[in-house]
Amino acid sequence: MKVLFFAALRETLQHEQVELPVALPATVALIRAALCEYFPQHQQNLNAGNALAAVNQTLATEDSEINEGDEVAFFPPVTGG
Amino acid sequence: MKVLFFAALRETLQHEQVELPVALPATVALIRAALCEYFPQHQQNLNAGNALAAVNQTLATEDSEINEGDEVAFFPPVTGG
Amino acid sequence: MAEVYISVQKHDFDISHEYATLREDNRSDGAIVFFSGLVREMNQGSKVSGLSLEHYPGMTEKALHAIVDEACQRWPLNRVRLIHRIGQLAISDQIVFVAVTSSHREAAFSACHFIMDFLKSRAPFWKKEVTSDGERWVEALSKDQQALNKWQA
Amino acid sequence: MAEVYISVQKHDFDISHEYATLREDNRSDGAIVFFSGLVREMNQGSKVSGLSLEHYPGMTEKALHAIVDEACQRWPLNRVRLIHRIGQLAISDQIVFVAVTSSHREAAFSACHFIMDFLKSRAPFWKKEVTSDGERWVEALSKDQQALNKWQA
Repeated sequence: MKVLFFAALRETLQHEQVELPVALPATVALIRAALCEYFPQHQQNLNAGNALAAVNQTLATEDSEINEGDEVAFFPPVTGG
Repeated sequence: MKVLFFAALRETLQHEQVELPVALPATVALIRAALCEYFPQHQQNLNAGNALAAVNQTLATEDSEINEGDEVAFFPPVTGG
Repeated sequence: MAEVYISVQKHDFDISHEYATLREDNRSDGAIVFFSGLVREMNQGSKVSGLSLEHYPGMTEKALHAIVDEACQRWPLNRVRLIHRIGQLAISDQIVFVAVTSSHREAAFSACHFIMDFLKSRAPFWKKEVTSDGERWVEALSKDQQALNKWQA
Repeated sequence: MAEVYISVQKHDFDISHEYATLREDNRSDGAIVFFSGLVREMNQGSKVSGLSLEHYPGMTEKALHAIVDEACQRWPLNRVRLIHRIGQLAISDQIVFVAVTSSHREAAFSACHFIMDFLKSRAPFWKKEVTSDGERWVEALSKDQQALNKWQA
Protein backbone atom coordinates (compact mmCIF):
# COMPACT_ATOMS: atom_id res chain seq x y z
CA MET A 1 0.00 0.00 0.00
CA LYS A 2 0.99 3.62 -0.62
CA VAL A 3 2.00 5.99 2.23
CA LEU A 4 2.42 9.76 1.70
CA PHE A 5 4.88 12.04 3.54
CA PHE A 6 4.85 15.80 4.10
CA ALA A 7 7.10 18.64 5.21
CA ALA A 8 10.20 17.85 7.32
CA LEU A 9 9.43 14.12 7.29
CA ARG A 10 9.33 14.09 3.48
CA GLU A 11 12.71 15.83 3.41
CA THR A 12 14.25 13.54 6.04
CA LEU A 13 13.04 10.36 4.30
CA GLN A 14 13.78 11.85 0.89
CA HIS A 15 10.53 10.35 -0.34
CA GLU A 16 7.19 11.97 -1.15
CA GLN A 17 5.62 8.55 -0.88
CA VAL A 18 6.51 4.90 -0.56
CA GLU A 19 4.90 1.60 -1.51
CA LEU A 20 4.82 -0.73 1.54
CA PRO A 21 4.16 -4.49 1.51
CA VAL A 22 1.52 -4.63 4.27
CA ALA A 23 -1.39 -7.04 4.57
CA LEU A 24 -4.78 -5.28 4.85
CA PRO A 25 -6.75 -4.55 6.97
CA ALA A 26 -3.95 -3.09 9.10
CA THR A 27 -3.69 -0.41 11.77
CA VAL A 28 -1.71 2.83 11.97
CA ALA A 29 0.56 1.12 14.53
CA LEU A 30 1.30 -1.71 12.09
CA ILE A 31 2.05 0.69 9.24
CA ARG A 32 4.27 2.76 11.53
CA ALA A 33 6.24 -0.38 12.42
CA ALA A 34 6.56 -1.28 8.73
CA LEU A 35 7.85 2.24 7.99
CA CYS A 36 10.46 1.94 10.75
CA GLU A 37 11.64 -1.28 9.11
CA TYR A 38 11.70 0.36 5.66
CA PHE A 39 13.63 3.41 6.96
CA PRO A 40 15.68 1.93 9.84
CA GLN A 41 17.95 4.99 10.09
CA HIS A 42 14.90 7.29 10.64
CA GLN A 43 12.97 5.42 13.34
CA GLN A 44 13.07 8.39 15.68
CA ASN A 45 11.44 10.68 13.13
CA LEU A 46 8.75 8.06 12.59
CA ASN A 47 7.73 7.38 16.20
CA ALA A 48 4.33 8.44 17.48
CA GLY A 49 5.64 11.59 19.18
CA ASN A 50 7.32 12.89 16.04
CA ALA A 51 5.03 11.77 13.22
CA LEU A 52 1.25 12.10 13.11
CA ALA A 53 -0.79 9.82 10.88
CA ALA A 54 -3.86 10.59 8.80
CA VAL A 55 -6.20 8.03 7.24
CA ASN A 56 -8.41 9.34 4.44
CA GLN A 57 -7.31 12.88 5.27
CA THR A 58 -8.42 12.69 8.90
CA LEU A 59 -6.03 12.55 11.88
CA ALA A 60 -5.80 8.94 13.06
CA THR A 61 -4.85 7.19 16.29
CA GLU A 62 -2.53 4.19 16.59
CA ASP A 63 -5.41 1.70 16.44
CA SER A 64 -7.24 3.34 13.51
CA GLU A 65 -7.99 0.67 10.91
CA ILE A 66 -6.71 0.85 7.33
CA ASN A 67 -8.46 -0.93 4.49
CA GLU A 68 -7.93 -1.38 0.75
CA GLY A 69 -8.07 1.97 -1.03
CA ASP A 70 -7.56 4.15 2.07
CA GLU A 71 -5.25 7.15 1.74
CA VAL A 72 -2.56 7.03 4.44
CA ALA A 73 -0.13 9.85 5.25
CA PHE A 74 2.54 10.52 7.90
CA PHE A 75 3.82 13.99 8.78
CA PRO A 76 5.33 16.04 11.61
CA PRO A 77 3.19 17.90 14.18
CA VAL A 78 1.55 20.79 12.35
CA THR A 79 2.70 24.42 12.58
CA GLY A 80 0.18 26.53 10.68
CA GLY A 81 -1.82 29.52 11.86
CA MET B 1 -22.88 70.17 47.09
CA LYS B 2 -23.71 69.42 43.43
CA VAL B 3 -24.75 65.94 42.24
CA LEU B 4 -25.01 65.07 38.53
CA PHE B 5 -27.48 62.57 36.97
CA PHE B 6 -27.34 60.71 33.69
CA ALA B 7 -29.55 58.70 31.34
CA ALA B 8 -32.75 57.09 32.73
CA LEU B 9 -32.09 58.46 36.21
CA ARG B 10 -31.86 62.02 34.86
CA GLU B 11 -35.17 61.51 33.07
CA THR B 12 -36.87 59.94 36.10
CA LEU B 13 -35.71 62.69 38.46
CA GLN B 14 -36.27 65.33 35.79
CA HIS B 15 -33.03 66.96 36.87
CA GLU B 16 -29.62 67.04 35.22
CA GLN B 17 -28.16 68.00 38.57
CA VAL B 18 -29.18 69.04 42.05
CA GLU B 19 -27.63 71.11 44.85
CA LEU B 20 -27.73 69.12 48.11
CA PRO B 21 -27.23 70.52 51.62
CA VAL B 22 -24.69 67.93 52.89
CA ALA B 23 -21.87 68.45 55.39
CA LEU B 24 -18.44 67.46 54.00
CA PRO B 25 -16.54 65.22 54.18
CA ALA B 26 -19.35 62.76 53.48
CA THR B 27 -19.64 59.26 51.92
CA VAL B 28 -21.50 57.96 48.91
CA ALA B 29 -23.93 56.26 51.32
CA LEU B 30 -24.66 59.59 53.03
CA ILE B 31 -25.23 61.38 49.73
CA ARG B 32 -27.47 58.54 48.56
CA ALA B 33 -29.56 58.91 51.71
CA ALA B 34 -29.78 62.67 51.17
CA LEU B 35 -30.91 62.11 47.58
CA CYS B 36 -33.63 59.71 48.76
CA GLU B 37 -34.86 62.44 51.09
CA TYR B 38 -34.74 65.03 48.31
CA PHE B 39 -36.62 62.76 45.85
CA PRO B 40 -38.82 60.68 48.21
CA GLN B 41 -40.99 59.39 45.35
CA HIS B 42 -37.92 57.95 43.54
CA GLN B 43 -36.14 56.09 46.34
CA GLN B 44 -36.25 52.82 44.44
CA ASN B 45 -34.42 54.33 41.45
CA LEU B 46 -31.81 55.71 43.81
CA ASN B 47 -30.96 52.57 45.80
CA ALA B 48 -27.57 50.93 45.43
CA GLY B 49 -28.84 48.22 43.08
CA ASN B 50 -30.36 50.71 40.63
CA ALA B 51 -28.00 53.68 40.76
CA LEU B 52 -24.21 53.56 40.58
CA ALA B 53 -22.16 56.43 41.97
CA ALA B 54 -18.98 58.00 40.62
CA VAL B 55 -16.66 60.33 42.52
CA ASN B 56 -14.31 62.40 40.41
CA GLN B 57 -15.30 60.36 37.36
CA THR B 58 -14.35 57.03 38.91
CA LEU B 59 -16.86 54.37 40.02
CA ALA B 60 -17.25 54.58 43.79
CA THR B 61 -18.41 52.26 46.57
CA GLU B 62 -20.81 53.13 49.38
CA ASP B 63 -18.01 54.11 51.75
CA SER B 64 -16.03 56.20 49.25
CA GLU B 65 -15.26 59.58 50.81
CA ILE B 66 -16.41 62.86 49.28
CA ASN B 67 -14.60 66.12 49.98
CA GLU B 68 -15.00 69.75 48.99
CA GLY B 69 -14.69 70.21 45.23
CA ASP B 70 -15.23 66.52 44.32
CA GLU B 71 -17.43 65.79 41.32
CA VAL B 72 -20.22 63.39 42.28
CA ALA B 73 -22.60 61.67 39.85
CA PHE B 74 -25.34 59.03 40.09
CA PHE B 75 -26.54 56.99 37.12
CA PRO B 76 -28.11 53.63 36.19
CA PRO B 77 -26.01 50.51 35.50
CA VAL B 78 -24.22 51.11 32.20
CA THR B 79 -25.25 49.60 28.87
CA GLY B 80 -22.62 50.52 26.31
CA GLY B 81 -20.56 48.27 24.05
CA MET C 1 4.58 50.30 26.80
CA ALA C 2 1.76 49.69 24.41
CA GLU C 3 0.71 52.37 21.93
CA VAL C 4 -2.86 53.18 22.93
CA TYR C 5 -5.50 55.07 20.94
CA ILE C 6 -8.94 55.70 22.47
CA SER C 7 -11.71 57.74 20.90
CA VAL C 8 -15.31 58.51 21.91
CA GLN C 9 -16.94 60.01 18.86
CA LYS C 10 -20.18 60.67 16.99
CA HIS C 11 -18.87 59.86 13.53
CA ASP C 12 -18.43 56.40 12.08
CA PHE C 13 -15.06 54.65 11.86
CA ASP C 14 -13.35 52.65 9.13
CA ILE C 15 -11.95 49.33 10.29
CA SER C 16 -9.62 49.06 7.28
CA HIS C 17 -7.95 52.28 8.40
CA GLU C 18 -7.72 50.91 11.96
CA TYR C 19 -6.28 47.62 10.74
CA ALA C 20 -3.72 49.39 8.55
CA THR C 21 -2.61 51.45 11.56
CA LEU C 22 -2.16 48.28 13.61
CA ARG C 23 -0.01 46.66 10.90
CA GLU C 24 2.02 49.71 9.85
CA ASP C 25 5.76 49.29 10.50
CA ASN C 26 4.96 46.32 12.68
CA ARG C 27 7.47 43.50 12.38
CA SER C 28 7.02 42.02 15.84
CA ASP C 29 3.31 41.26 16.22
CA GLY C 30 2.04 37.87 15.14
CA ALA C 31 -1.55 38.35 16.29
CA ILE C 32 -4.29 40.93 15.88
CA VAL C 33 -7.66 40.32 17.53
CA PHE C 34 -10.48 42.69 17.03
CA PHE C 35 -14.05 43.01 18.20
CA SER C 36 -16.68 45.04 16.44
CA GLY C 37 -20.11 45.66 17.99
CA LEU C 38 -23.09 46.43 15.74
CA VAL C 39 -26.66 47.61 16.35
CA ARG C 40 -28.96 44.55 16.20
CA GLU C 41 -32.54 44.73 15.01
CA MET C 42 -33.84 42.46 17.77
CA ASN C 43 -32.95 43.21 21.39
CA GLN C 44 -34.51 42.15 24.69
CA GLY C 45 -37.59 40.88 22.86
CA SER C 46 -38.43 43.89 20.72
CA LYS C 47 -37.77 45.03 17.18
CA VAL C 48 -35.50 48.02 17.29
CA SER C 49 -35.42 50.72 14.62
CA GLY C 50 -32.51 52.70 16.02
CA LEU C 51 -30.83 53.85 19.18
CA SER C 52 -29.13 56.77 20.80
CA LEU C 53 -26.07 56.50 22.99
CA GLU C 54 -25.56 58.82 25.92
CA HIS C 55 -22.34 59.00 27.92
CA TYR C 56 -20.72 60.87 30.82
CA PRO C 57 -18.14 63.14 29.13
CA GLY C 58 -14.82 63.05 30.91
CA MET C 59 -15.55 59.94 32.94
CA THR C 60 -15.97 57.88 29.77
CA GLU C 61 -12.45 58.56 28.54
CA LYS C 62 -11.05 58.07 32.04
CA ALA C 63 -12.83 54.72 32.47
CA LEU C 64 -11.73 53.46 29.05
CA HIS C 65 -8.11 54.40 29.68
CA ALA C 66 -8.21 52.62 33.06
CA ILE C 67 -9.58 49.44 31.46
CA VAL C 68 -6.97 49.46 28.68
CA ASP C 69 -4.16 50.18 31.17
CA GLU C 70 -5.25 47.19 33.24
CA ALA C 71 -5.22 45.00 30.10
CA CYS C 72 -1.72 46.24 29.24
CA GLN C 73 -0.53 45.28 32.72
CA ARG C 74 -2.01 41.81 32.45
CA TRP C 75 -0.82 40.91 28.94
CA PRO C 76 2.15 41.86 26.71
CA LEU C 77 0.28 44.06 24.23
CA ASN C 78 1.93 46.29 21.67
CA ARG C 79 -0.93 48.31 20.19
CA VAL C 80 -4.49 48.91 21.36
CA ARG C 81 -7.20 50.83 19.51
CA LEU C 82 -10.61 51.46 21.03
CA ILE C 83 -13.40 53.51 19.47
CA HIS C 84 -16.89 53.94 20.94
CA ARG C 85 -19.58 55.94 19.23
CA ILE C 86 -22.19 58.17 20.87
CA GLY C 87 -25.32 59.85 19.52
CA GLN C 88 -27.85 58.49 17.02
CA LEU C 89 -27.28 55.07 15.44
CA ALA C 90 -29.25 52.94 12.98
CA ILE C 91 -29.58 49.14 12.63
CA SER C 92 -26.29 47.51 11.52
CA ASP C 93 -24.29 50.61 12.43
CA GLN C 94 -20.95 50.13 14.11
CA ILE C 95 -21.07 50.98 17.84
CA VAL C 96 -17.74 49.91 19.23
CA PHE C 97 -14.36 48.66 18.04
CA VAL C 98 -11.58 47.17 20.15
CA ALA C 99 -8.39 45.85 18.59
CA VAL C 100 -5.19 44.63 20.21
CA THR C 101 -1.91 43.32 18.82
CA SER C 102 0.58 41.05 20.54
CA SER C 103 3.37 38.67 19.65
CA HIS C 104 1.12 35.73 20.40
CA ARG C 105 -2.53 34.93 20.01
CA GLU C 106 -3.43 33.95 23.59
CA ALA C 107 -2.58 37.41 24.91
CA ALA C 108 -4.41 39.11 22.05
CA PHE C 109 -7.61 37.06 22.48
CA SER C 110 -7.66 37.43 26.26
CA ALA C 111 -6.94 41.16 26.27
CA CYS C 112 -9.55 42.03 23.63
CA HIS C 113 -12.18 39.98 25.45
CA PHE C 114 -11.20 41.50 28.82
CA ILE C 115 -11.48 45.06 27.49
CA MET C 116 -14.95 44.41 26.05
CA ASP C 117 -16.18 42.72 29.24
CA PHE C 118 -15.07 45.63 31.42
CA LEU C 119 -16.27 48.25 28.96
CA LYS C 120 -19.73 46.64 29.16
CA SER C 121 -19.93 46.96 32.95
CA ARG C 122 -17.66 49.87 33.81
CA ALA C 123 -17.73 52.52 31.08
CA PRO C 124 -20.51 55.12 31.46
CA PHE C 125 -22.52 54.64 28.27
CA TRP C 126 -26.30 54.19 28.14
CA LYS C 127 -28.36 53.02 25.18
CA LYS C 128 -31.87 54.20 24.49
CA GLU C 129 -33.70 52.20 21.85
CA VAL C 130 -36.49 53.22 19.53
CA THR C 131 -38.92 50.29 19.27
CA SER C 132 -42.41 49.85 17.86
CA ASP C 133 -43.66 50.51 21.44
CA GLY C 134 -41.77 53.79 21.70
CA GLU C 135 -38.46 54.68 23.27
CA ARG C 136 -36.91 52.71 26.13
CA TRP C 137 -33.65 52.61 28.01
CA VAL C 138 -31.82 49.32 27.54
CA GLU C 139 -31.69 47.24 30.74
CA ALA C 140 -28.29 46.24 32.10
CA LEU C 141 -27.94 42.45 32.06
CA SER C 142 -26.70 40.37 34.97
CA LYS C 143 -24.77 38.19 32.52
CA ASP C 144 -22.61 41.21 31.67
CA GLN C 145 -21.81 41.61 35.35
CA GLN C 146 -21.12 37.88 35.67
CA ALA C 147 -18.80 38.02 32.65
CA LEU C 148 -16.30 39.85 34.86
CA ASN C 149 -15.90 36.83 37.16
CA LYS C 150 -13.71 34.99 34.68
CA TRP C 151 -11.04 37.71 34.97
CA GLN C 152 -10.54 37.47 38.72
CA ALA C 153 -6.93 36.78 39.57
CA MET D 1 -26.99 26.96 9.97
CA ALA D 2 -24.09 29.34 9.76
CA GLU D 3 -22.86 30.63 6.41
CA VAL D 4 -19.31 29.30 6.17
CA TYR D 5 -16.55 30.39 3.79
CA ILE D 6 -13.17 28.62 3.91
CA SER D 7 -10.28 29.25 1.55
CA VAL D 8 -6.71 27.92 1.35
CA GLN D 9 -4.89 30.17 -1.09
CA LYS D 10 -1.56 31.55 -2.27
CA HIS D 11 -2.74 35.11 -2.81
CA ASP D 12 -3.22 37.73 -0.15
CA PHE D 13 -6.62 38.69 1.26
CA ASP D 14 -8.27 42.01 2.04
CA ILE D 15 -9.81 42.20 5.50
CA SER D 16 -12.01 45.16 4.56
CA HIS D 17 -13.64 42.97 1.90
CA GLU D 18 -14.06 40.19 4.47
CA TYR D 19 -15.54 42.57 7.01
CA ALA D 20 -17.95 44.03 4.46
CA THR D 21 -19.12 40.51 3.62
CA LEU D 22 -19.75 39.77 7.29
CA ARG D 23 -21.83 42.94 7.71
CA GLU D 24 -23.73 42.85 4.40
CA ASP D 25 -27.51 42.52 4.87
CA ASN D 26 -26.89 41.55 8.46
CA ARG D 27 -29.46 42.93 10.88
CA SER D 28 -29.19 40.25 13.54
CA ASP D 29 -25.53 40.08 14.53
CA GLY D 30 -24.31 42.29 17.33
CA ALA D 31 -20.76 40.93 17.46
CA ILE D 32 -17.93 40.29 15.04
CA VAL D 33 -14.65 38.89 16.34
CA PHE D 34 -11.73 38.41 14.07
CA PHE D 35 -8.23 37.11 14.35
CA SER D 36 -5.46 37.90 11.93
CA GLY D 37 -2.09 36.14 12.07
CA LEU D 38 1.00 37.85 10.65
CA VAL D 39 4.59 36.75 9.92
CA ARG D 40 6.82 37.95 12.79
CA GLU D 41 10.45 38.88 12.33
CA MET D 42 11.58 37.10 15.52
CA ASN D 43 10.56 33.49 16.08
CA GLN D 44 11.92 30.78 18.34
CA GLY D 45 15.03 32.85 18.98
CA SER D 46 16.06 33.69 15.42
CA LYS D 47 15.58 36.59 13.06
CA VAL D 48 13.39 35.45 10.21
CA SER D 49 13.50 36.94 6.72
CA GLY D 50 10.57 35.01 5.29
CA LEU D 51 8.79 31.69 5.30
CA SER D 52 7.11 29.16 3.11
CA LEU D 53 3.94 27.33 4.05
CA GLU D 54 3.37 23.76 2.92
CA HIS D 55 0.08 21.94 3.37
CA TYR D 56 -1.62 18.61 2.62
CA PRO D 57 -4.05 19.44 -0.19
CA GLY D 58 -7.46 17.92 0.40
CA MET D 59 -6.89 17.15 4.05
CA THR D 60 -6.39 20.83 4.84
CA GLU D 61 -9.84 21.84 3.62
CA LYS D 62 -11.40 18.80 5.30
CA ALA D 63 -9.72 19.58 8.63
CA LEU D 64 -10.71 23.26 8.52
CA HIS D 65 -14.33 22.43 7.73
CA ALA D 66 -14.42 19.94 10.62
CA ILE D 67 -13.06 22.55 13.05
CA VAL D 68 -15.55 25.20 11.89
CA ASP D 69 -18.43 22.71 12.03
CA GLU D 70 -17.51 21.86 15.60
CA ALA D 71 -17.48 25.57 16.50
CA CYS D 72 -20.90 26.00 14.89
CA GLN D 73 -22.25 23.17 17.02
CA ARG D 74 -20.88 24.66 20.21
CA TRP D 75 -21.93 28.28 19.70
CA PRO D 76 -24.77 30.08 17.87
CA LEU D 77 -22.74 31.53 14.99
CA ASN D 78 -24.21 33.13 11.91
CA ARG D 79 -21.24 33.69 9.61
CA VAL D 80 -17.74 32.26 9.63
CA ARG D 81 -14.90 33.20 7.26
CA LEU D 82 -11.54 31.45 7.40
CA ILE D 83 -8.63 32.09 5.03
CA HIS D 84 -5.21 30.45 5.32
CA ARG D 85 -2.38 31.22 2.93
CA ILE D 86 0.20 28.80 1.56
CA GLY D 87 3.44 29.36 -0.37
CA GLN D 88 6.03 32.11 0.08
CA LEU D 89 5.44 34.84 2.66
CA ALA D 90 7.46 37.86 3.83
CA ILE D 91 7.69 39.59 7.25
CA SER D 92 4.40 41.31 8.21
CA ASP D 93 2.46 39.37 5.59
CA GLN D 94 -0.96 38.08 6.52
CA ILE D 95 -0.96 34.29 7.10
CA VAL D 96 -4.39 33.49 8.45
CA PHE D 97 -7.74 35.16 9.05
CA VAL D 98 -10.65 33.83 11.11
CA ALA D 99 -13.82 35.86 11.63
CA VAL D 100 -17.11 34.90 13.21
CA THR D 101 -20.36 36.75 13.78
CA SER D 102 -22.98 36.06 16.43
CA SER D 103 -25.80 37.86 18.20
CA HIS D 104 -23.66 38.18 21.31
CA ARG D 105 -20.01 38.73 22.06
CA GLU D 106 -19.30 35.74 24.32
CA ALA D 107 -20.11 33.26 21.56
CA ALA D 108 -18.12 35.22 18.99
CA PHE D 109 -15.00 35.50 21.18
CA SER D 110 -15.09 31.85 22.23
CA ALA D 111 -15.71 30.49 18.74
CA CYS D 112 -12.97 32.55 17.07
CA HIS D 113 -10.47 31.53 19.76
CA PHE D 114 -11.54 27.87 19.54
CA ILE D 115 -11.12 27.80 15.75
CA MET D 116 -7.61 29.27 15.97
CA ASP D 117 -6.56 26.88 18.75
CA PHE D 118 -7.69 23.83 16.80
CA LEU D 119 -6.32 25.11 13.51
CA LYS D 120 -2.91 25.42 15.22
CA SER D 121 -2.85 21.77 16.31
CA ARG D 122 -5.08 19.97 13.83
CA ALA D 123 -4.84 21.53 10.37
CA PRO D 124 -2.01 20.13 8.21
CA PHE D 125 0.11 23.21 7.56
CA TRP D 126 3.86 23.39 8.07
CA LYS D 127 6.04 26.50 8.15
CA LYS D 128 9.63 26.58 6.95
CA GLU D 129 11.50 29.73 7.91
CA VAL D 130 14.42 31.42 6.23
CA THR D 131 16.78 32.66 8.98
CA SER D 132 20.33 34.00 8.99
CA ASP D 133 21.43 30.40 9.73
CA GLY D 134 19.60 29.03 6.69
CA GLU D 135 16.24 27.35 6.28
CA ARG D 136 14.55 25.46 9.11
CA TRP D 137 11.20 23.85 9.79
CA VAL D 138 9.31 25.54 12.61
CA GLU D 139 8.98 23.33 15.70
CA ALA D 140 5.51 22.54 17.00
CA LEU D 141 5.04 24.00 20.50
CA SER D 142 3.65 22.09 23.45
CA LYS D 143 1.76 25.24 24.49
CA ASP D 144 -0.29 24.97 21.29
CA GLN D 145 -1.23 21.42 22.24
CA GLN D 146 -2.03 22.52 25.79
CA ALA D 147 -4.21 25.35 24.47
CA LEU D 148 -6.76 22.71 23.48
CA ASN D 149 -7.33 21.69 27.10
CA LYS D 150 -9.48 24.73 27.82
CA TRP D 151 -12.06 23.55 25.28
CA GLN D 152 -12.73 20.17 26.85
CA ALA D 153 -16.37 19.70 27.70
